[in-house]
Amino acid sequence: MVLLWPLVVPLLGSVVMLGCRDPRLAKRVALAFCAAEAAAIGILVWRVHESGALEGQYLRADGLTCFFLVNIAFIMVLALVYATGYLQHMGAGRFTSPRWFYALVNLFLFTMVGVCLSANLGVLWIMMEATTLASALLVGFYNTEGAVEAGWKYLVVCTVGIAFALFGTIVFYLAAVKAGMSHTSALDWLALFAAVSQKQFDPNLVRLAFVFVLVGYGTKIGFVPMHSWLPDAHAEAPTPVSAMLSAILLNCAMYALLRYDILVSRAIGAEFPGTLLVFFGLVSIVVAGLLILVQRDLKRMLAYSSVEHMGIIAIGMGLGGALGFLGALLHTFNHSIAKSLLFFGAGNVRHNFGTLRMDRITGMGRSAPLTAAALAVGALAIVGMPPFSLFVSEFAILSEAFSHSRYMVGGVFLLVLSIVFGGFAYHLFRMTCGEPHKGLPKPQFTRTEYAVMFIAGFLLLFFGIRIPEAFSLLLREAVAVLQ
Amino acid sequence: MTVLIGVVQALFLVLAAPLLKGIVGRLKARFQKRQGASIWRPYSDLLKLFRKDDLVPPTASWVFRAAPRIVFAVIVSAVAFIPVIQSSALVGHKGDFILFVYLLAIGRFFLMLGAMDGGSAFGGMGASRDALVSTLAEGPLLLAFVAVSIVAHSPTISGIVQWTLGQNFFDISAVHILAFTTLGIVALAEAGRMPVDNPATHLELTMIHEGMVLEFSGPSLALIEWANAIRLNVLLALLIALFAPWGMAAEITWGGLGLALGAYLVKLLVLAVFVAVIESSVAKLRMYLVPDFLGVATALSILAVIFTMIAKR
Amino acid sequence: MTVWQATFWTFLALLGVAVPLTQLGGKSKTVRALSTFLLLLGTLAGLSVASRCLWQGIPVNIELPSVASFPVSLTIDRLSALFFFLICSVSLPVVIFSTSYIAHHYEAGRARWMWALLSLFVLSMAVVVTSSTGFAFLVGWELMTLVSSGLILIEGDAKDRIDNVFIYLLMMHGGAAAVVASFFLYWPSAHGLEFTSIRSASANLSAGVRTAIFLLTFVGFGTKAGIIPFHLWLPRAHPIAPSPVSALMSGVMLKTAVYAFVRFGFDFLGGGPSWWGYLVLTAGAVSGLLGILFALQENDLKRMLAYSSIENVGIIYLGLGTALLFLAHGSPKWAALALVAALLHSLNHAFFKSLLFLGAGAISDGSHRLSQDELGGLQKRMPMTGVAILIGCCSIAGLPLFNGFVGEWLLFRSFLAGPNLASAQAQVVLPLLVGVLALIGGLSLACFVKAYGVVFLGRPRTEQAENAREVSWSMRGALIALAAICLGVGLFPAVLLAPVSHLANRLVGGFPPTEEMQFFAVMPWMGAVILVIGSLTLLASHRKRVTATWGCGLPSLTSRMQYTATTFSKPLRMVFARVYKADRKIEILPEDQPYSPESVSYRSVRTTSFERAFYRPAVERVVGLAHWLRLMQTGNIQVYLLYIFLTLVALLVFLRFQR
Amino acid sequence: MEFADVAAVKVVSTSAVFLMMTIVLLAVSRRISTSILVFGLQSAIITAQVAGTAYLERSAEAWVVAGLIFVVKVLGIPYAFFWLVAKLKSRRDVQAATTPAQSVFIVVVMIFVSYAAVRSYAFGIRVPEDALAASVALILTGAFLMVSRGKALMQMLGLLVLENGIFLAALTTTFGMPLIIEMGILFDVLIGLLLMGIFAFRIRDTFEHLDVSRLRRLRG
Repeated sequence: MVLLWPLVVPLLGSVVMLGCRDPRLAKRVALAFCAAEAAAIGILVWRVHESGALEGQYLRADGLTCFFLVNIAFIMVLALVYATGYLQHMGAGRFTSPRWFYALVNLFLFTMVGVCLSANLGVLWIMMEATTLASALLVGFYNTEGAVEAGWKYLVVCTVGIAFALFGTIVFYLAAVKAGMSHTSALDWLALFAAVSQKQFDPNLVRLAFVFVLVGYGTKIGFVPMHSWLPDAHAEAPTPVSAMLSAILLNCAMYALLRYDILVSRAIGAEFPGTLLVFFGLVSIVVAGLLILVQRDLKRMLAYSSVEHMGIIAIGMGLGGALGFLGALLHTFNHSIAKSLLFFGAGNVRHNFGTLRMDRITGMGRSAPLTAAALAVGALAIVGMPPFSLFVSEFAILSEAFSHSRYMVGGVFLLVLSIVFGGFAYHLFRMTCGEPHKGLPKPQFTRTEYAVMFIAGFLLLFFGIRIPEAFSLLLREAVAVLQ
Repeated sequence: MTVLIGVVQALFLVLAAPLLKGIVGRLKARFQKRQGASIWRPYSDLLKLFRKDDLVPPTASWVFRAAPRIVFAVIVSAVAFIPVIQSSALVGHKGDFILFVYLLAIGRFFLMLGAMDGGSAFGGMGASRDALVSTLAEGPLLLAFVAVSIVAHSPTISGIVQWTLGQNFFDISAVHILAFTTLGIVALAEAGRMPVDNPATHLELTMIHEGMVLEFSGPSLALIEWANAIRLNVLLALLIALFAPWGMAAEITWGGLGLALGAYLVKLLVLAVFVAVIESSVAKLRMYLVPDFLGVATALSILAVIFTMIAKR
Repeated sequence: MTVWQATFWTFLALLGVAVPLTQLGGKSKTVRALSTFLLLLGTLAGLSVASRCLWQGIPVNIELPSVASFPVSLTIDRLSALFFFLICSVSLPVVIFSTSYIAHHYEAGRARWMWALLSLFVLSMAVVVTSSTGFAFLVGWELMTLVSSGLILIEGDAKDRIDNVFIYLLMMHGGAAAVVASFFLYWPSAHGLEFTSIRSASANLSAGVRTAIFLLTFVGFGTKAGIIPFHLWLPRAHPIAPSPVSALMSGVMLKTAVYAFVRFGFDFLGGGPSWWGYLVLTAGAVSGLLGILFALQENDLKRMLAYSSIENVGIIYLGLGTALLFLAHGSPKWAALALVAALLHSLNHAFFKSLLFLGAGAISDGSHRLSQDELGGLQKRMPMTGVAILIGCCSIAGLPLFNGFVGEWLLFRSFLAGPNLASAQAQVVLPLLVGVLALIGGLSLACFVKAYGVVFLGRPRTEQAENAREVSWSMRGALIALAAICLGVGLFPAVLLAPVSHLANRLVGGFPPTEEMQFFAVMPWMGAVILVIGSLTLLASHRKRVTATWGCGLPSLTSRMQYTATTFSKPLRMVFARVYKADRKIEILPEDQPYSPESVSYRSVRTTSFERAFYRPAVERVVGLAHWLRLMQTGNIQVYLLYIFLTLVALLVFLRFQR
Repeated sequence: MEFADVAAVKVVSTSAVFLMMTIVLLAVSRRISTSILVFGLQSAIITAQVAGTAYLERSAEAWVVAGLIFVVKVLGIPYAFFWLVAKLKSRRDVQAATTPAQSVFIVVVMIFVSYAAVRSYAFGIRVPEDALAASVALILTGAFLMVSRGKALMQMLGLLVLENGIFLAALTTTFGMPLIIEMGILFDVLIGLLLMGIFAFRIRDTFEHLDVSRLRRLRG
């Protein structure tokens, strides 16, 4: 039952929300459901912490699940609270009214929580595909040219990718069956987890399966060269949705891939999946890092930086080891906080300046100081400057890389970090400094928006200075699952 | 006793400086078929200047009057490094040649400042030109010292002198010849003599040192002139001490000291003649040929240092 | 917890927490006055603990809560103590100077940030030099860059300023990347980044790794230290900072790089093959010569000072290189001498360079001008400032009796020790470096004669200079204090020699030869003699009369007839024309009548050849590649799908070769 | 053994050939309606195969799956497509980037490739080689259609073909996955198509055309 609540609440929410036509009511209800969901997740995490992993037939929760659920909860609260303020700037159209927004967001949340909770590789795949379907309408929410185009690309590219993941799932299922597991249990994660270390899996099939799953879920994670949908979707979606996409959706895809990574590395050794993960991570950070330099649209730049950070996480996961996993997980969390802060800032920028073209924006420091400050803090954090938390996680990943004398990996990593730093510094300076344009509206943002941004910034700083005991416990349990 | 003699030779270098200037002037006049002034003339000039009063430009600050005094004080204290009739000087063993050279630099520093405080065009011009010459002269000067000191295994002037005294005149190495030539050239440049600078001109095109002192008058001018004379004297004494110290009193006896003094005077006279010959036979170099002139010195000094290594083999 | 740990904690707490909070939080004047006082108090605390560790050599160690299994601890051993001492003793006068400087130049809001960041800046530098784990070091290292650039941005956000800050940040980050790598190269053998484990691991590293670490530190810390060719940011960033900040950046921040380089090169690696020494020597010689040559041509006071910082860092590197060379040839006592020279010069440069930068601040405060050609005759208008700056100029020109000479003298002596070495090229190279150092000295003398003479002597060139006013007492106090330090150290260097030679002993295992030190005994006597004779000559000149300067018969001279800074350095500019590669621009207005011009303006533009040869092409390459990648993102969904399929195919092929 | 068994075995063993034919037909068809019909045919063949397998395996689950596929892929989806085509009133042709001849050539090459690719695995896991090859060929064809056909509807169709291939692979290798999973997958496919339909309308409304290869506003 505890396992079910986090799924039931948002599902219920999405249905109920459709009923609330009055925007103010919708806002309240949305917040209520948000709180309820947070509570449900909290209870679940607590139970898992109390009495080990919870097992159901199709649902289960262990340390790793809890970590990603907590991540989802954080971002959900931030994004929804921000959205309550954000939607006030938004006119109501046919589908573009707050109730639709909240309903779809709740559906989206449902699918992502489902991904984390699924105990069955098949269910995992279904939920993964469902995230695409649930978020596609959100991406196309504004129904402008860009939004429609981005929505279509997102839908098609991700569906194709996910289809390959399905093939991979089947191949893995085949391998399990060939290894002598029963048809019913051959997709069940717990059974598989037990089996991989005892039974003899055909390595060729397992490799084949992993390759397909990597391409499939990698499309969703946004590994280069499957990343092509990502900048469009992030740039065109409403800001809270962009934040959710890059801050939790990508993490969920990474979670799905991790589940396979665990099984595969137990079945045929960690070397093969590790190599592939590190390779795609490197390609992603190099390409994304370079592309960040030449972006013109603020949100696109942020999207590419998401690609870069997914690459970093992949490197950490691929390297493995205590520090590698710890760094990667920590980085997942830190990146989602920082990235949502940046997206919120971008949302303010669009309202204030009416554009996201960075070369058209100057003097933000004077005309909208708080937004500029938020962007500055977020940027400093995202490029891995101390005392912000991403410095710590990147430090951990780097130390893992060098401790195995993977000098090439570490070197490329450092180089890319410098390039990205250059890109962010260049664009941010040009936006924040100088004389502001004449005739700009005074920024009129609600307290909630600033409050959210302040909280995010504070979290970044706080986790950079010291990691609270409860959180490090969560981390340790998650790492224990990975190792 | 040695200290006393040290004081004596220091005083000698200070007090005899105008005389040297006079002698050189007289010799020059002779070479130019002129009668020439008396060799005591510089003293009377100094007295006359000291009796006048200090003219200070309205724009000038305290630096203007301080500069000549500092210049004089510095050169006088630099005298304490130079052995004349005995191998040890007042600070001969306590200060090395680097300190000596940089003491001279203090003087130049303040002379330039004083010149620029005048507020006229000439001061700055002279200062700027002097900056050029002294900057380029610094390197070869030190390198020549380095070469000699490496050979003598001692960084102090007195130490070098004592080592040289131990040597026979004829087994002096190539290092010494190179170093001597370098120091000779640098000495001419540092003392502001031909062919680098013409002490007897006030032509705007040519003057360096005269340009700097143009604004000074009365006691200030006297001090500067005197300091300049001392500098020439000191440099010549340095050449003698480093490269031809033979005859210096090994132990303190009246005879020995007298002999040493005689020998010294003879050598000094030879050098004076040498300077006079150059001054009256060589034309002054154009401003922008001076670097080449000093470049020769630099090259020689570098050769000297390299030879020290070869000589070891 | 001992009393000294408590003192150190006080320093950290006051500068890190109390001052920023009181500044940013406190609205009332009294609160902010209090926080300034707290800043002074904290600096004093730091100074006390630093001097204690420096002179008694007893390390102080404190542990901070570790971050995600990365320990954070600060340890003040002798090496750290020296630089911690440097930081505090320079920041003290800087803070005093700032009290009125900030009040004059910024309105309340900016002043708050100014103070907060200033205190954080000092703190971060202290963390860098005292941290004893790699994590803490890197945090401090990055913070130092960030805070300093923040301090630069407080001054304003004009386009060119932003570009300069950007270049600063970018190069710093590149350097930091190298530093990070050099630390992490230790990880496989040290299993962590605690300095103790690093030190013990260094012994059994492979030669290749040692070389890699050395080169990385050379580049990484060289970028921070501003040695050529990594100096691009320095003349851009230092001049545009507020004067107290430039004083800290030039005087102190560069030294943190020197500290780190010594920490790695000597403490961790303990020297290496002789080519390390030659590399560092070359860098030092090039930086010294080019730095001072460029400084000579700069008319903007602060830019000139920035370039001269490059020169002085070059001198310091000459010392370090010599030490490495001696170490490589196994004569630790001479290495110790060279090291002492380098460390002392770092200390002295901190003093006189901060004095001069503060002086520049005072000049701009008194006359609102910073270009030498717009100043002149300030000595009569700002007498105290003038004297202080004069002392600063004497020190930086390396004149005896002033502290600039101490380090250079020791350096000369260590060069002279070259012939004691076995290797032939060392026997020649080191003595020849005497010539190089002499040339550097001569040039810097010319440079600062020009600076002081043009700015403070002669006639004022503009009416701003005409109406210049002496600055407030706190500024004067700071300047005089620093000047006193310069003179004091110059006359009695023995005070610092003792602890620093102990430090050198710990680093290279040998004391510098004592006979080298005794020369300093003569200094006070020299000073006394010069003083006595100088004052005697004053008696000789009885009457003083003020009369107009002789103007070749002209009725009156104007300030335009004086030599300007540009003309003063003209001869040297012509001699070294090769180096400058200056391209002249002569503009005649109006252009249609070149023979009867109304105005003819002449200027010579310089861009450093490193920039043209290396940096710009590199940046262009990277951006070009990025643009190419941008084209790959065609926007056509079918191409995107194709990418995915091709990736899949490629992976399947890879799979075939896997087995 | 009785006739039904023989028939079932025949169906299962020969369906691969028919699938190859549908592939070629898809390649040459110029008009959407034809393509849709071919797809329906393809789904029908697969249904037959499932049914055959179900009969041989005597498994109720498989029968259910067969029924589902028949309802959804043979009847539902083609009908929906025709409805879409009528509703969207778009041009009829598929807007192919390749001529039919080229398409056929490419498809044939793909079939060969898939045989080559499958062989090594097929021995390993003892499954009918040509069925597996057919499934891979279907996947490749789907990909090919999506890449080469500009029309939005054709991309949807390509996706469906690809899905068919995957389903066939699952069927041939493991006699299908657990029922609930199959149903979930089908459900997702349906929702996906629904959404794509919605977007097709939106594209038509905003761009006045359905050629997705001309949607190139977002790039770089």
